[in-house]
Amino acid sequence: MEVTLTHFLIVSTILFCLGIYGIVTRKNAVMVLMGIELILNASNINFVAFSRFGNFGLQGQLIALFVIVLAAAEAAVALAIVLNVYKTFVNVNVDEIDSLRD
Amino acid sequence: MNESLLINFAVVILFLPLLGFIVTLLLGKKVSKIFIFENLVMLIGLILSIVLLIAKVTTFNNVSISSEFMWIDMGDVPVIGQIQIFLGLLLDDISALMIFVVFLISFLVHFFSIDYMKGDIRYNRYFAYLGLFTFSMAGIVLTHNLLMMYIFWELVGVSSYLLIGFWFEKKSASDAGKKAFIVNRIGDLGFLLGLLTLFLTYNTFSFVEIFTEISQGNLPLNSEFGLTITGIFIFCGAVGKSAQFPLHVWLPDAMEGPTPVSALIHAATMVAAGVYLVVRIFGILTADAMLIIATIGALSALIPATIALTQNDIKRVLAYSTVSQLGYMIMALGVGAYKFAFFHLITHAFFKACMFLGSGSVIHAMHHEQDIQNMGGLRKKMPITYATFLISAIAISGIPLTSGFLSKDGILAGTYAFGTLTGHWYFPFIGFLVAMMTAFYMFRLIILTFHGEPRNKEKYEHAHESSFIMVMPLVVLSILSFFIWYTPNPMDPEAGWMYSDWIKNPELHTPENLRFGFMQSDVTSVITPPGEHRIMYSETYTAALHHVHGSAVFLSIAMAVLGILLAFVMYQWKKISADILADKLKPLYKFSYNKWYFDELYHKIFVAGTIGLSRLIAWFDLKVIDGIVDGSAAVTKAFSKSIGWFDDNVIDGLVNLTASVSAFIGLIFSKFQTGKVQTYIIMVIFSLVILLFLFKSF
Amino acid sequence: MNFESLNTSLQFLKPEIAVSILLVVVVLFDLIFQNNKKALPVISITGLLVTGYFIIEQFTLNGYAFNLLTADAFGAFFKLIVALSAIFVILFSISSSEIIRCEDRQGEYYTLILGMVLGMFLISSATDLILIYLSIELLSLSSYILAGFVKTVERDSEASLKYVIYGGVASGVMLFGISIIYGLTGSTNLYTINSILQSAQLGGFTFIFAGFMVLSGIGFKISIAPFHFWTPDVYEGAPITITAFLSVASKAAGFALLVRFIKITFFDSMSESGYWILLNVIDWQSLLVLLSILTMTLGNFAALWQENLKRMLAYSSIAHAGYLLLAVAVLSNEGLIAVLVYFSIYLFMNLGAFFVVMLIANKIGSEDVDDYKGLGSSVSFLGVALAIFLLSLAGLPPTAGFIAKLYLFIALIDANMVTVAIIALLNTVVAYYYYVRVLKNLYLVRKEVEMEPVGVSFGNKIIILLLLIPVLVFGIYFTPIVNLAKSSIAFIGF
Amino acid sequence: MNFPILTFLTFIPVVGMIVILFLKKENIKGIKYTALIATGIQVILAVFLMGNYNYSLGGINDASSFQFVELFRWIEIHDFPWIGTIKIDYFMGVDGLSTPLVLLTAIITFIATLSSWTIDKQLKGYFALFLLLDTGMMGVFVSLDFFLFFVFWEIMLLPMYFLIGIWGGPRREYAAIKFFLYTLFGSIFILLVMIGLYFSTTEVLADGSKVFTFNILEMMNTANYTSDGILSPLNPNNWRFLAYIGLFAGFAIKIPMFPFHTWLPDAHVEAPTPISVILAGVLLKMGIYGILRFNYPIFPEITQQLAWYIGLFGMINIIYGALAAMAQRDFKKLIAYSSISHMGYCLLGMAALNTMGISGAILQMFNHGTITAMLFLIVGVLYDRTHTRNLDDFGGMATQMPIYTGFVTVAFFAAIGLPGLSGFISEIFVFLGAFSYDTIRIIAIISTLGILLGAGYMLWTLQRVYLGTLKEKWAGLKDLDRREYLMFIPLTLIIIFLGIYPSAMLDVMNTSVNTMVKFMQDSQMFFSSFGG
Amino acid sequence: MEIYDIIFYLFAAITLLSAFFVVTSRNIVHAAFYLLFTFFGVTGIYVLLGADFVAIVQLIVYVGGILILLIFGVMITNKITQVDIKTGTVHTLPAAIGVGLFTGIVGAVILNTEWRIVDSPMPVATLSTLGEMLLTEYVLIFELLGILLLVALIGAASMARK
Repeated sequence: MEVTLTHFLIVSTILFCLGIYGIVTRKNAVMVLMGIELILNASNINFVAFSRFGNFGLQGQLIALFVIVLAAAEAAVALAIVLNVYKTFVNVNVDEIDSLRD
Repeated sequence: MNESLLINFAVVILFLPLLGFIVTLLLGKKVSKIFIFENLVMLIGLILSIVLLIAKVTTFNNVSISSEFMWIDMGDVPVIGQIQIFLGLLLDDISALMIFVVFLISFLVHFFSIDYMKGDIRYNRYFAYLGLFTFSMAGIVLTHNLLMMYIFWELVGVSSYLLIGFWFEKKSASDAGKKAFIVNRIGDLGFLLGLLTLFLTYNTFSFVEIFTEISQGNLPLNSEFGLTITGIFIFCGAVGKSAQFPLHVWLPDAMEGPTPVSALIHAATMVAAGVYLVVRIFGILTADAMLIIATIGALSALIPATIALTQNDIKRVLAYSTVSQLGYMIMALGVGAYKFAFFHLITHAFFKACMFLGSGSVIHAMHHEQDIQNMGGLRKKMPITYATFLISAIAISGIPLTSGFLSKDGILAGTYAFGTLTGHWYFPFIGFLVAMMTAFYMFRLIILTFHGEPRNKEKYEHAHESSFIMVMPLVVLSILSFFIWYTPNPMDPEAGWMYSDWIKNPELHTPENLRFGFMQSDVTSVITPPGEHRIMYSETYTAALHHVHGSAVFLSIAMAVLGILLAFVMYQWKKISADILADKLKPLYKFSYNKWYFDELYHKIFVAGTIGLSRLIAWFDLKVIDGIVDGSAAVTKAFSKSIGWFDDNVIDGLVNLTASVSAFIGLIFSKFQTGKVQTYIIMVIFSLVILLFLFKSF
Repeated sequence: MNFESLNTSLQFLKPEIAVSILLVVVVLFDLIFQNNKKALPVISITGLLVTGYFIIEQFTLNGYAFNLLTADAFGAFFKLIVALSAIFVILFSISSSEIIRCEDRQGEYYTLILGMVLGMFLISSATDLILIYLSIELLSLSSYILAGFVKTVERDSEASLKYVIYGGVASGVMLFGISIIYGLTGSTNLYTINSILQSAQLGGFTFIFAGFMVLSGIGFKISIAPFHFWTPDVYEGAPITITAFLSVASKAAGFALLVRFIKITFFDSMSESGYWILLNVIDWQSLLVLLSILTMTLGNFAALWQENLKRMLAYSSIAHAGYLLLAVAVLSNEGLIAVLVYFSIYLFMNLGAFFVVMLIANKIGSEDVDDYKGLGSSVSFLGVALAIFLLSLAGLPPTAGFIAKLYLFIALIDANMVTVAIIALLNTVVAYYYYVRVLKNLYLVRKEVEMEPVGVSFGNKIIILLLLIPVLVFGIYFTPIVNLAKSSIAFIGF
Repeated sequence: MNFPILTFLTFIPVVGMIVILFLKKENIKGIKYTALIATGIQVILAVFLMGNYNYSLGGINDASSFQFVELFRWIEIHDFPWIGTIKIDYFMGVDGLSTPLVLLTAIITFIATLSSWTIDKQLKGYFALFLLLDTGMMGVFVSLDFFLFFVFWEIMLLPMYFLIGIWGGPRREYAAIKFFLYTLFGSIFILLVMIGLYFSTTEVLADGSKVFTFNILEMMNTANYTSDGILSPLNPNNWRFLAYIGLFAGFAIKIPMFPFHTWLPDAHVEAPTPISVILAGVLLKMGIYGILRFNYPIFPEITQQLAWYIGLFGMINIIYGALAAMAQRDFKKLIAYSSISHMGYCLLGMAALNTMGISGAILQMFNHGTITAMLFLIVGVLYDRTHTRNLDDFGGMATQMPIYTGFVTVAFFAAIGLPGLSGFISEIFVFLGAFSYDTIRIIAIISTLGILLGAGYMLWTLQRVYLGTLKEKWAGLKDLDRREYLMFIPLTLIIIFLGIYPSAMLDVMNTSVNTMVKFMQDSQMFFSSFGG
Repeated sequence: MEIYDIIFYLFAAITLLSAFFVVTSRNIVHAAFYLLFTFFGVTGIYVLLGADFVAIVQLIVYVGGILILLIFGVMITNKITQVDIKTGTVHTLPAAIGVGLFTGIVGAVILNTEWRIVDSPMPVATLSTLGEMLLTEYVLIFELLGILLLVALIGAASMARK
């Protein structure tokens, strides 16, 4: 079967959904962050794939670059926050940090 | 003396008592002798009313004088046009006569009270109230329109409320005042409705204008039924004020008031207002309405009379007697014996006031003892009181030579004639029966009070004849109970000036087809001067009246004598033991003694019913209405944050449904807020799915 | 791209540039004068005032910059809101005990606030999806940190963790949506997308799907249901100054974006009676009405149960987002005016409420509604001010809040959306309950022990008055704000 | 008239409020007298207004026959998208409908101020809110622009909430919030209809352009309806009927009309005496006033349609209120329910749609205002001395406080409609009116029961509290003092004066009422062309 | 282009399988290493799509930067002495349903859309073009990213430091 755009899209879709699944189910905050990275990667695949197959020029790639940069920044910030949570709560289990609620 | 002066006299007469009231009320605290002013005012009023009466019956005989001013101007009302409400006075024969009666008795009662009320803590207040009452009564008498009649009607109710409940520290007194006012109001509702009906049709309250319209054929609500019902409605007012069945219950209770008040209000004037009202509207009554009026009157004559037979309270006996006599008058009006009814109103006023004042004198002497079983033998101690009381009793029993005979006999003859003409025989039957009962219980009263041996020695010892101030009115009133004031012929009132000249048949405005056959307008008649459309009784009626007159006289005297004899037999000579008789007829006796259980019945049905309903409504208000609202506004309760909130309020289900729903919404919304961020994300995913599903079709 | 076009583009970017420079200046100042923390807010405010000048300039300056961004009155209006609220928030921060406690990190604090401001500026005028995404991220990253700024406190850390996770997912989803739109149209520029949409019937459900994903990113920012879940938790946890800033500025920028996104991307033509006829791609009106009713109902009803005032105000801000969304849902310029009027009033009243809550919390150390019991007489001035702000939030005449709601309802009824209007009105009644509940606790409940009066410094009084006077004056004489709003709905290109 | 008397009338209390806010908390005398002076000036202005009132001008729908008119553009925004110019006028004026109520408001507020002398805590706040409330009330009665009206309408809400909530009795919070939510609930409907009407009517400006308008008078002019406005009869799918119901409900809550009445007993029971006086004396009138000012002339065709129901609710109010009053043990609650009953007469009179009925309703408003104010003062006087309101606790007060009881008697008898006192005239007019309108004749007949029931519970109360023997524990009570005389005497004089000479008030409103009835009848023609 | 396809499937498999383990593995450190493979797989896919520069950046930034950062995060937030650093999973069922549904929708959308596919030559060297775009058309974003990084730096530092 010839690899077409759809294949790439399927890969990205699965990656995206796995990412969300990870975010929702993992207890550990760092693992949740990993899930977010998966989502961003999935979108990136989309951008690059679209720009490749749709002949949209290199804009897609550029966007992917931006997103990578942003992902890095976000990861840094998020990790700093996780560390801070660890300092105050002594664990980073997302589901246990629920003192703010109704 | 001209007409405008006369009407000015009327105005002065009307407002004098008001002046007395205001001055006495305001200065009552400061000036202890201010009651003298009130008495003086009444005296002036009396003199003026005498002047007025004389002027009226001499110079201005047959002339109606009225004067009015615009009270309210509604402006140019759409559709109807100008609506203006006038107030004013009307001075005709009956009002002139009536105002004199009112002022005479009022003055005498004022005078009597000077001694009777001595030592009361609210002495001056009492006179002020008497003044207010007299003012109101004068208003009723002198008014030329129905609205003003209604206004003073209510004012009379209030002053009577104040006077009955004068000794308000006694619960029974304040109860009685309240009862009187409320029972009166029931009748007033009818009056009000009649008023409304008439105004609706004619946009005026004035008697004259309304009568004119009706005689031109414009009937209220444009139907014959409307005219009948209007008459009955207005009559309702009379039922209340004149204590007619079924609203008679207030009058006996009203005896809680000071006795002079009973004399003034509950014997002579206020209760007579009802009769006066019917007299005023007599011209527009239809045959149907009259029949109802007669029936009510008959019942009111009969029932209280039976009750009076067994009562032991001196004032209550008089009270029931009053109701009974008023029933007579009403019945008389109902059967068309207009003149006799009004005549009886006047004669009754005198002798009944005399009896009340006499009983006051007795009560005063006995230190507020009212039970006749504790009296007896007072004849010796209080000769003048006894004499006057006796004269009045004879008068009320209808023994010849008294005024009572003249008027009562006329009424009986009227019912008799009515019976012969229309076949309604129960009116004369009741009339004669009641005549006998009246004589019986009156003499029972006299015998038990004045004759025989004193049954309460101690009180008897202290009893003494009253002072001049109290005796004088008795004497005056008893003198007025003789025939001579009314007619030269003691057997025939028609021979007298009062009956023939002063009281005249009214104009009749009811359409021909709605009248009794024997009552006709004399438009075609040549006997009366032209322009006066007074009632002309048909030949048959006159004939019937003449026909029955002899037998009526005989019967009525026989009945009276029979009653008196019976009283003597039972109580004086004790041939028949009253106790044994009572025992034998126990059910009847009890029925009568307990006043036919009217009070109990009314209390059960109306008072308890109303209060029960009101409790129900209050409950409903508190629980249901409030509940529903609390619920739907919801929030009010939402702050009771407990979840077991539902249980607390299950009592009223209706409430909770709405309440819980809206409080629940909030609760559910906040339940979503678990504090777990991953749950949030799952929920977002789900809601995105749902949203996509909802909008996929687009 | 030549220098000249670069130059033209830059002149449309003056406010953004000013803020960027300010940001750098603050960083540098903090580095160099480490001990002079007091000067930081002064510098920031001065800088923001200068920025404000450029913003006002922009009201009359229209143009595209780099094809990524549009300078127009509409954007300028929201930038003004953002700048104003930033100034107020900085003023608040000076006396916030939470912020004072972190004295050594004040430099970061102001830098991050300016970072947020820059992000919001860009959001308000961005017309390119990628710029939109990135500026949202800039805003988010700064606010993640700020939400947990007082890091030693548990609720702060928790708030920032939740915020970052939730935000990360939301922006990830949005990015995925953007990628699909890119795949469908080959462009990320809204104008280009619009022209493509106009010319060809595109992708049906795919576009809806992508649109929803983008919407979820925007919805996260303006906290409309069902993307609101973070709001109460973060608002409660974050320092109150930041909560205030998020609830006003961030929401304003988000709405600017939403309106721009909808109007530019899906615009077809303008009907004669003044309504936007949108392309037949997504049924925006039903969607927005649905979401807004959900949002306001949820916000109002959930607020009924709140004990923490900050949390209650969080729900109240959700409810307000609902009202605002309803005004957007009218899809007319009239509705847009309602949005703008609403925001310009919301700015004052919401900030005011938060500020007073902050000042009281500074003194009594609590934001619990129950702790307000019987406080009325001891916080006389603050109490009255809070009362007015809350009632204005509730929409009681003659406060400005009423005018805000009035214009909303005018727009709704003119659009014949009476049923929706009634639902919204019933919602406002519910809202009264929880606002008034605070006042009830303040004044109606009598307290056993008499509190000593809580004084307010002169400076803070001035700040409160600065917020209070507009709330009262605009309630009675609202011509200026309506005129401003009217002149600010001009979109470039339409 | 150049002197803007209505503005002064309305805003003098605000001036007073500002002065009070600048006074020190401790300056009790200053605060009290400032309030008294402010309300006193109001009374003087109101009397002046009455004195200069031209009886022959109708008002209602004709701007030129309103008096003391003040009109200037308050808000004017040009080039609003698709709407064009938005304008809101500061439009005040009085006609026969509002003049009696203006006077009433001034008098009642003044007396309530006197009655407030016994308030002892947080005086400053109290009088500030009190005066604000005053402004709101006055504003409601003189506004002729719907928007302005609404603003005043809402201004009253909050001071009232606080006045009940802070200075009230034990359950004040509940009562206050209940009052607040009820009224608010009502006002949202008013708001909706206001906006709806705004979009349905246009006004022609001087330059010939047509703009939407909040001007009430322009709303009444059938020529001003737009073709597609939501509440325009020209629009076949209009919402007029619903709008009428909504508006009516909004006002009915204030009346309060069954079944929206339950806030009233609670509010009254908990409110301090002066606030009860204001509440009963003025606030309740706004409901009726609103219906007469808005529902009647703006929706004449629906009014005609629904007159029977209005009458029916009037009847329910009368009888229901009376019965509920009868069951009360709390003196104040009893009076509160009696208010409900009395306001029922207003509804009944209005339902008659004729001059007598509507005049009766307005007069009843005025009379009820004075009478009930007095009744609440009566309760207040007793409560001040005994600190209880339980009817069973009293008895024989007449012996201990005879002068007081004298005033009580006047007030009670006025309340049960005794001729010679003002209550009678209005009741009789209401009945005359209602009876004349055949649609509601039966209702009128049943409603007369209210007279009877009214006498029942009033006299029963009189008996329970004032008659009978004095309880020992009350032996030390003092009769009225000078300040209390000052509260009672003017009210008593008004009650008696209007009982004897009702024309003093009727003449003021006659022309207006006639104009209104005529206007409503005339516009039937217009509306009947749309098939009802 | 057989080989192209095979390579694609290989990378896709690596990406997805390792991603699957990332989200399911109980051992955090393991998960982190699986993530390495995922990133690597994505890099491969970029290469296949002719995005050479992006691939390299992906490798450097993700593998060299982000991943290391995450592993540090793992280490710091767990006691070092703990031999196997494990983590549980929560609400897997609702998550599975929700994400499953969502996947279904996304999948359906992806599969049912007619994407614009234009035959175009594989871009050869993208670097210079990208660079030019970055400094002309997208200079604003470039600058923005600069500030973003600065802010993130300051923020992260302020968060993380003592």
